[in-house]
Parts: sequence; C-alpha cells; structure tokens
Amino acid sequence: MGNPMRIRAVTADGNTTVKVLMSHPMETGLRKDSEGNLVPAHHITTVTATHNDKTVLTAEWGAAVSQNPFLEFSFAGGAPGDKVSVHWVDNQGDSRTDETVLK
Amino acid sequence: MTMKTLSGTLLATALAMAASSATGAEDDIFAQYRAMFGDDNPAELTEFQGEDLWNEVRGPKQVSLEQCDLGLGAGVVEGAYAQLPRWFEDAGKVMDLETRLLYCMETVQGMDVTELRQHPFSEQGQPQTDLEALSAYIAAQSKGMPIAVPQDHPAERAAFEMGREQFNFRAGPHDFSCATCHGQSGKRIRLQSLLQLNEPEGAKASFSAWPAYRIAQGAVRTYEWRMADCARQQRLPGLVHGSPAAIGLITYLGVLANGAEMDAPGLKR
Amino acid sequence: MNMHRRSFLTLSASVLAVAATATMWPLRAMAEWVRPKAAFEAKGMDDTFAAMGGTPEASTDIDFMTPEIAENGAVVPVTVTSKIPGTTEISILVEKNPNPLAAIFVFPEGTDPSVKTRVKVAQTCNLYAVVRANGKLYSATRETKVTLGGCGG
Amino acid sequence: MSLNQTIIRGALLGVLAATLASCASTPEGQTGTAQAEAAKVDPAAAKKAALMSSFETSGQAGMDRLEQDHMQRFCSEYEGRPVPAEDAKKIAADATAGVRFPEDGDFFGDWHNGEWIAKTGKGMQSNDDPSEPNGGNCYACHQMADEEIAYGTLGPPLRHYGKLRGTSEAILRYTWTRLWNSHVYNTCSHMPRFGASGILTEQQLKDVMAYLFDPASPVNQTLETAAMEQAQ
Repeated sequence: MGNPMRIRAVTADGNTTVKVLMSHPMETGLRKDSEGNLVPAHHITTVTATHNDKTVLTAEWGAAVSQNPFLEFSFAGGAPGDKVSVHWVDNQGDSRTDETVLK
Repeated sequence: MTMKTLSGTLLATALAMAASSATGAEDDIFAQYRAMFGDDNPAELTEFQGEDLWNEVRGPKQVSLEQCDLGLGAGVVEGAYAQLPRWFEDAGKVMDLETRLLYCMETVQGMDVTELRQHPFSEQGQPQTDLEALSAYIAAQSKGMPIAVPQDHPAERAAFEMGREQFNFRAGPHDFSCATCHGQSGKRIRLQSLLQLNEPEGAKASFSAWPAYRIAQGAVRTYEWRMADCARQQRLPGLVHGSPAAIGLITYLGVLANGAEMDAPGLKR
Repeated sequence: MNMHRRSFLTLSASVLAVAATATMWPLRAMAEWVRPKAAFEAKGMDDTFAAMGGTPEASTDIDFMTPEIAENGAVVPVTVTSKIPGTTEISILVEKNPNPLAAIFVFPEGTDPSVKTRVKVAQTCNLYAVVRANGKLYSATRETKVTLGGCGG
Repeated sequence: MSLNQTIIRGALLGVLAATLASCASTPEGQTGTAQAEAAKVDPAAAKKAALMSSFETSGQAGMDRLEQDHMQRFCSEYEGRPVPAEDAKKIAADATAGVRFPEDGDFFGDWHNGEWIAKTGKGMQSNDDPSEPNGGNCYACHQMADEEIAYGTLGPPLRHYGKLRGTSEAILRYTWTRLWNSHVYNTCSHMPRFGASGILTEQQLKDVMAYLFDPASPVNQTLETAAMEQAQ
C-alpha cells in the first residue's frame, strides 16, 4: 500500500479542476544505487479518476513520468458533497486509492 | 487541510515571477521553468508524513511530540520554525529545529536517536527520514509568518558570530568558503543563480525557502542538509549535524533574514 | 477494488463508440482495458508512432507548453490542451528518452481535453504532444533544453 | 601537501606565532565542558575547538583540511574588504615563489582532455573516488566555448581565449601562472590554486592550456564555424 496522495479539487463556473500529487519513486529500472546495483523498475502504470461513480480520466504511464507524480485536469460539473477519487496501480502490483469531497 | 483556490495558485505564480524580477534575476533563464510548477510542491506529501509523526504516540515513554517545546511552549508548532535557532534553557544550548526535534525524540519520547543523528538524511530513492518529514511539517506551520530569529541570549549572539566567521572560512584544497560563491550578488554557477547570503536580501530568499523539495533527489531536504552539502562541495570534511558550525551558519542566515516571510517547504533544483 | 473495475467498464463503454475506426489500437480493441505495452516499450519515434497507429499530422490546434530550458531534466512540467474537436486522448512523448512514450491520458465525455503533468527528459530534445481525435493522430512539438544547473559535483 | 603550502605555512608560523602556538596545543575534537573550560582560558582555542567538533573525516576529506595556511587565514579575515598592500605583496611573493613551469618547456597537452577537465566538477569531494582524475570545473565560473551554454559568471569570460591573446611566451607563462596560483596576480582571488594545491597534475594543466589556446579547440571557435565544420 503506497503513501497517501494529495488531492485538491476546486469547482468554479460549473467546472471542477483536480490536482493530484502522488507519492511514488517512479524508478525507471536504469538507475544504479550507491553500491552500483540496478534499482528495479517501479512505476505507476495506470491512473483512474472518478467523480462520484463516473470515470473522468484514465491515464497509462511509463517510467518517464517524474518521481512523486503531479497531475492536473478538469471536468464539467461538480457540486458540494461530491466525491472525487483517484486510484493508481503500479508495475509491482501495488495500488492506492484516495478521495476528496468537493466543498 | 486548507483548500487553495486556482486563483490563489495563479496569484502565487505571479508573485513568484514578480519576486524573481525583484531580486535582479530578470535574466534568470529558469524563471519560466519554475513558474510552471505553480505551488504544486511534492513536499506536501512529506508534510503529511511529518504531521502524522508529530501526533503519533511513540517511543518507550509512549507519548507524542505534542509535549515537545520548540521554543514557543510545549506543543506549539505554529510560527515555531520562524523563530529558530534559539537558546533552550533545558538543553543549555542554541538549537535549530532539527537539533531540537532529535532532543525531543530523545528526552520526551525516550527514543534512541543515535542512528538518526548519524544518518539524518535519506539516501536517494529511500523514504524520507523521520527528521526530514517532521522538519517539512513544522516548517510549513510557519508559512506566511515573519522570520524572527532571536539574538537575546549571549549564546545566540555567539552563534551568529561563529556563523559569520564560518561563512568566510577559506580552507581545504580548493580554498573555498561560503563567500566564494555566495559573497556577491548577480552571479551564477553554471546556470544556477547564486544568492548573496551575507546580506539580508539573499539570506531572506534562502532561509524562507528551506526545507525544500530537491528535484534532483526527489526528496525534501533540510537546512542542515543544505549546509552539509555545501561543505561537501567546498571539499571540507563532513559537517556534523547539529554542530556549533552548522547551528552558527543557520543562526547567521536566519538573523540576516529576519523580517522576511517564511515560505517553506520550497522547491529547488 | 469494486469501484476500480466499475470505472474501467464505464470507460470502455465510452470509447467503444470510436472503436471501429481504430482497430489497431489496443485501448479500443476490447471491452476490458488493455495497456498498449508495445507503444510504451518502443524505442525511437518511428517505432513508437507505428505502435500508436501511425505518424501524426502536425496541428496548430494543440496548445503545448514545456519550459524552453529545464533546470533539471528529472522533472519537466508539461501542459497540453487540445482544441481539436472529438479529442479522446493526449499522449506525451520525449524523443530521446530510452522509450519515448511517457504517458497517455484518456478523456471521457465531459472531461476537458487538457492535462498538466511532469515528465523526465533525459537530454535536450523535442517533446511531442500527440492527440487522438476521431481516430486520427495530430501532434505539436516543442524543444526543451536540459542543462547542468549547479556545481556539477 | 605541496612544497608551496609548506613554505607558506612556515611563513605563517613567523607572522602569527602566538596565536598558532595556542591553537596547536589544543587537542582536536574538544566538546562540551572541555570547550567551556577552554573558552575561559583562551577564546581562540575555544573557537578552534568548536570548529574541530563541527566536522568529521568523510571519505578522502580529512580533518587536516581545516588547517588554514597563511593565505587562507588572511583572506578569510579580509573577505569582502580591501587587502592591506603590504600583506598582499607578501601573499603574491609567496605565490610567485611556488610556481613551477612545465619541466620540458612545453605548455600544451590535448585540448580534448582539457575540455573534459573544464566540464567536470568532481574531484576531492568526500564522496568522490580518489582513484579517478580530478576535474577543474572551469565552466562553473567561466564562459569558454560557445557550444556550452551552462557556464557560470563568478570569473571573467574566457571565450576565444587564445584567439584574442595569441601564444607569445609571455601570455603562456601568465596563463600557466594563473592556473597554478591565481594569487600571484590577484591577492585573495576566489579561484582555486590548481597547480599549487595539487588539484590538477602538470599534464592536466597542459591539457587545459591546450583547451584555452589551441586554434582547433571549441574555445577559439564561434558556434557557426563549429557547426559548419561538423557538417563537412
């Protein structure tokens, strides 16, 4: 189970902007540690964002997304009390879901 | 948890750009790069960890750090970082945040911090140390507050003086001191703009931004780390965490920075 | 995990509408999500484009923002907004990375075809924003310089 | 330690005998109450003790690196201030006496190696491998070849260095001396004493000289020329 994400969602003029910071090493598999051993690839592969039960974004990622990834997108709608949830899965089978409630 | 609005973000970006031109860095070719980050700083993830650690009941004495006095009374974190380093009567010395946190983990929680004191900073790719996470959280609780590093106690003034001397101390095979790179304004090393740290403007920009998320390392680094890594690049032996020279330098920079608003954790190359 | 599965099915249903025009593309090929593995593993721009279904046509209707010069290639902010009607996907490619394809974003109905993220850029090179709209590929290109910022030690 | 440093250190003993004597008698690494005791006895000793307790040997960076020679001590004191003429003269004289020119009289090595030295910032840091050659990190402070845009501005620009100055014996000796020990010309210069302090070997200094003077070196080309030649 990964570390918690930071999700901010702000609704203005009928549109909701979502910003997500995820805690993940995003190792490419090409980096060597201090002993000179290759650090195995470890990166998020799929991200899904939902607004209440509707999918509002899906992303497929390689290892070239930066460490501790940042993602910003926006969708139509959003009302106070609505849930915005973000879920990721990585190549080592780890996953994480966090959510925020619109104000 | 505070929810920042998008207009707040835009304002912050505009302010960051204004600030960079105010410091005479209009020609700073990284201004556009930095502005694109807005205020979305991965350091926030570390702040969260630090907040949990601060509140968590830990150690042989099974208490949280809410019993820890960071200078403004037990458990007071708001504004504490902006007034450190300072003299602590109970410890009988001048301490910066990191030294104080280790002291509290040891005395309040009864934890063995020998290992953490030896290795206060995380290795590349490894999770942040407790000290880094706590520092990020505590520093963030001074956001927007004026830096007010005290010079009341004689030991605080002595620390400032030691820091000032250390700043100019040329040694090692390359004859470097802090002043070699940070004694003039408007200079850069490679493409990196250098702050003049022996006068208020540069010291303010530096002190207010640390701890900071270091992009190169994908991790939050503390002000003690900044001092130690400069010492490494000066070709000096290892700067001991919490040592008189380290606390001295931080006191020196903090006092010069007095009056500036804290804005840490920052975002650095 | 239930929520996860449900959202994937919703997505699959929404993209099925355009499946007929892009049978080569795995995302549209099945009722269940399939990661376009070959595109992520491809080396060089030509092979990557081939794995994505063809060479995109240059378009001025893509707002693509990257810094001209990056202080650190490990984190390069990118912003892409597509003004091409019917945009369903935006991909970000970094020409000289070991595998150019960095990320694909899929936009269901109701989500703005716009995304902001941060990618690794191994060396000075072109970055591509590739948009899929109505089964066709469009692209915008920008160069980002990656330099040594600090003391070099 | 180089011969030059030994000489300077000898001179220092004469000038600052009293201070040094008290420092030398202070055991390294005093802490706590011992420090407080020392403070009562001698503030200089206390200062020294605080300094020594603030550092620890790390990799190749030993505690001996905290021992300042005369120039270091003097220039630390006068940082950001004009240096008294008399002292400046003495530092320059000491520096001049220590300069060693190439034994075979040849100032030039391989500019390709010189380029590597100019661009490499590693060397002599606690985490550097001492078996690897040291870099000179010229680009940290100086503009040199057009093609390298990541240059610093702490030192003067050296673009077209040889092209602008020619290769007279005088300019070669001047440049070699600058690299060897910049304090010959500029007391309390911030530039490392690459020769005098043994940062670069004689061969490496020759390579840097070639990088600065060789007409084929990128330092002496304009970017258009370089691009045209590459195309041919």
